[in-house]
Amino acid sequence: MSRKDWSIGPLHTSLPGPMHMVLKLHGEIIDACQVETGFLHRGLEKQCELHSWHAALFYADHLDPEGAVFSELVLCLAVEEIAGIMVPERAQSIRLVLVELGRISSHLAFMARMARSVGSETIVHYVLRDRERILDLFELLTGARVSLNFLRYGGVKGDVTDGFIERVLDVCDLIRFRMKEYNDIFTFNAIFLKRTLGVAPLSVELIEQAGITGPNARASGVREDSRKGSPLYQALEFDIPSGKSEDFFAQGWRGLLARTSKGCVGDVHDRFLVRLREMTQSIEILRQLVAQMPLGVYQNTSIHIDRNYPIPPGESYQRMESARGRLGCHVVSDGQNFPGRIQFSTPTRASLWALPQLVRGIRIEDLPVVLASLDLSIAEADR
Amino acid sequence: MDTKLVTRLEKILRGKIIRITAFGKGEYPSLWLEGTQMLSVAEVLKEDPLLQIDRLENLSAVEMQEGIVLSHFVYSSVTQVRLVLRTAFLPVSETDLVQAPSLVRVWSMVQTFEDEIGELFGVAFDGQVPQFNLLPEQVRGLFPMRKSFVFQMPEAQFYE
Amino acid sequence: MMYFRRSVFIALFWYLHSIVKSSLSIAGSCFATLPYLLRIGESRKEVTDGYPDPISSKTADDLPPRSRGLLFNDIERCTGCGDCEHVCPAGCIEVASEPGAHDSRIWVSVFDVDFSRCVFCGLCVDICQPMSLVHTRQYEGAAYQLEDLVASFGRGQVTEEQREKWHLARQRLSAPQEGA
Amino acid sequence: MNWVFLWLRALGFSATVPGIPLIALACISLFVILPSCALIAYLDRKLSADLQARVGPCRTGYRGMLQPVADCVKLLQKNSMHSQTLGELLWMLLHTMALYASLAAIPLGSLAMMVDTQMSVFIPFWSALVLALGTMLLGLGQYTTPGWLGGIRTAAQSLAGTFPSLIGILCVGMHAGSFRWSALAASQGFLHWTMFAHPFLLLAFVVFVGGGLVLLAIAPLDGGLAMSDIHGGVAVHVTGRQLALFQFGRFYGFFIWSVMTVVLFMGAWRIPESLRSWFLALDAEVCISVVELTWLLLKTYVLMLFILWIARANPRARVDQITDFSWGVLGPLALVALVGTAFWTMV
Repeated sequence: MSRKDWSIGPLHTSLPGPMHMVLKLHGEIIDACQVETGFLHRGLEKQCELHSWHAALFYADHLDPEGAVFSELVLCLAVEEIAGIMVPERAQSIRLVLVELGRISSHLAFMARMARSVGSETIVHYVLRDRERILDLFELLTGARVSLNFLRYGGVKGDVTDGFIERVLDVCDLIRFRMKEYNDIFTFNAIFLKRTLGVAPLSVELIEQAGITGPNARASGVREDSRKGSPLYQALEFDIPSGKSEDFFAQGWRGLLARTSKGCVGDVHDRFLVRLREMTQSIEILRQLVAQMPLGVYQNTSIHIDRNYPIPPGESYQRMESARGRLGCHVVSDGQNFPGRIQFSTPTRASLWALPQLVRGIRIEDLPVVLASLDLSIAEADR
Repeated sequence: MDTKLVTRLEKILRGKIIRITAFGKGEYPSLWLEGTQMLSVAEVLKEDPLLQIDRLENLSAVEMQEGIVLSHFVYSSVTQVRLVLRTAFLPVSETDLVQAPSLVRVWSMVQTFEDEIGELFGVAFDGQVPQFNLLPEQVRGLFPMRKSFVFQMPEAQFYE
Repeated sequence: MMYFRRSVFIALFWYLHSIVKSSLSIAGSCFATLPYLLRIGESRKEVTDGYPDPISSKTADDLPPRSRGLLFNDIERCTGCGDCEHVCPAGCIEVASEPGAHDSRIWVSVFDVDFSRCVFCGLCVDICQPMSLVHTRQYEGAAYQLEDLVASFGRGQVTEEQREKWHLARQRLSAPQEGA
Repeated sequence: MNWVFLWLRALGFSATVPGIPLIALACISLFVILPSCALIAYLDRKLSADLQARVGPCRTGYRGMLQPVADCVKLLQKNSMHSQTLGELLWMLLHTMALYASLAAIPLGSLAMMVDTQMSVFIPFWSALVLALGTMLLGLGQYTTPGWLGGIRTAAQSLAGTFPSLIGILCVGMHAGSFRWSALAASQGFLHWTMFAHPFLLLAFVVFVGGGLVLLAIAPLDGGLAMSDIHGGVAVHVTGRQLALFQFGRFYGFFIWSVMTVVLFMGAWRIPESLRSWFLALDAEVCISVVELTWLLLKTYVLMLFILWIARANPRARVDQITDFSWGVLGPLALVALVGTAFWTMV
């Protein structure tokens, strides 16, 4: 059999971002693969150290293009813990509304990439059309669609207008209705099942070895979500979705026939299902948040943006559950008006490290599907 | 910082650590260690039946007065205990590497953190020279994240 | 023999079952997209927004009030303090000011915003006390030359003798207090 | 080629104008193949636009009608970046041979058919095979890994597709008694399609269409030439005019296969007898050929658009799944259909 080496360069239609892979092919089966990233290293953390504390917030915003809210929130939590800033109730629930909307928009972007890798263009357009509704919400509240830059230390930049609350409820119903449509067209489609069941299962040992967190880990049955422990989510009840290891059935009459061949736990279809279920969870959380939105000040008025606004010396490490996994931020401040050190520990790094072991033995045509299913964000891994 | 955990740590790590302080606002303890003791302390923490620290959450490097401080944020998935191991290494000069022990044998997920810190801070873990894939050519070897590296915003060239 | 026959029929049944199931699922997906073909219901209309179309495309005032478009600086109210220049992460604002005809008047000679580097984060607008720097909702900022991307709101350099005149005026204003 | 004489006589030429076959070939390709290629390209884009909640081409001409022309001109004005390698010259020769060799044997109506031999059903079948051979040579001739993978996949897929579609043709031949186009058409009426003659022929229809999709790697089963994973497979380095030839070759295969399906299964160009006799009474044979041609092309377009609709709504299968589907599912079904038709015609 002919053995070929093939290097898929940084710019390739099926890659989720600029990463360079050298594949050792044995016919169509991939024997080994070597991943090299670093094309999107922008020196984010060094830039944070050069500018004022508020400019650092802006840089945190650009850590991950799709999930801008998560890195902003984790930096705000860390700095608020150092400086002992009290965040009013209303600001916290506004932040959580933004986080859950960001999670739904990131999962919709994941579904678009997944559908494109499998070749179903129709679903790509449906999913991106529904994601537009969420980006419109972001623009209405914060003024920008992607890099929101809306969180400030001690609260939020602006208040929630009441028109926003109704729009959030409308978007929740719209997404709920649309997901039933996605299930009919795509999720339990025979060809999609054939392409994804039993492909590249992520074993629990590999998860522990690589430190993978988030939906990729939950799809393989590792029930661990850092939202459960965090104080922000105390008042909300939601459960942690996991792959099809438990009851798995397809709705409607096709469900009776869809005794799908049970692909193993943690395969590509599981990772897809987990994110679908997380979207429903996020919608429930949004509904609870919007229902009990407390009144009051949206920002701790004692803090105002000033060019020499010092943070007392100290350090802190905060973590929260972003759409891709556990995002941690270690902030060190030595008392000046610019940060001493801001370091982000991002979830994509672990998936990238586990990629060579995951990809061994799959067919070359399944490579884009596996890459899309891991929801890699190279901007987040390279920083 | 619950005292039971601190006494347990002092008992099993007799003499190997310099001091135990609260990390940040004091949720969990941070252990200041000698560079040479890192590996043995890590193994002890991992095998200890009561603690079973088997996961590493984050390894971050900060350049403070004591030099480059490596802080390993470790936790146990079994007993939900969280710890921070702190070690400091003084860089001799601006452009040569700092030697530090690598903990890949104890916590395998540390590998990616070590590669990146090796490249940005110039720390050679277990003597391996960092292979550069993050940095562009002209900055390799200058270790940009160190305080000594002064960064100038490149002038915006207006092309004719 | 019996064992062999039974397993063949089971295998045949599951073979036909998988054929029927997958063809039904494929047909199901097709008919699930049928409403889009026949445009049934409001939620299945096309959503393309023909941008340069004069009728259907969004203009500046369709955007929500807080959207952060190109910057505009009202030079009358601007005090030339340079806060925005300092806080800007992209370092794209350049301010130069001189003392004007009398102490309270400041002549902001240069106020350039380089939109080739600006990222519309809104920090400069938040930090501006006199509220002279605001976000307009204009978003069409394309230009052919890199220099055209620099929007300058300054009043322009002051000629040498103009500066001399102001200098004398200031002295005259401050001198009589000492004289009287 | 009697229809050519009709037209010549209608235009007042004498019957013995030299080079008549060339004129006929040019007419067929210019007035039938190219317009249907443009029409299907436009309808496909508009249909998938409706399907995907977007507007589709609307800038070129009224509601984007001139979009196929725009595409064609765009491609034709570009030349390929690198000089033609030997492999590509061979491929272009094979491709044009496949395109124009079987032009004479396309069944376009009772009078508009140029060649109607005993084995005329197998001539377009042969051109589909040569198309697949050409694509494989194009892929292998590029000496790049995506080209190599694409070439091997096209070969595997076309082999897998020939077996069931060949048996599908045999079923119809057995039912109609001969492989001549006119005999096949004669065995069907305006509403009496062989597809509904008996269930085994319906099975043969499904197998024939499925085998054709696999053989020519048409939209729903184009795993071999998929754009996403190996960046277009064989067509990685094909740009400009060659890409136009490549795309036209793929459309030509799809069009030929649909015309064959309509003629074999879906009541080829048979128009109702009353209409036919009314035209004969008026001695307007040209009108008969025109109406038959439009009815045949109408059914072909509907079949093609139905296939494209399935392609747009479903994801794309992998090549090994396509070949398993072809060998594992279409093959046995084809044999069942063959045996069934044999017994049915015997009874």
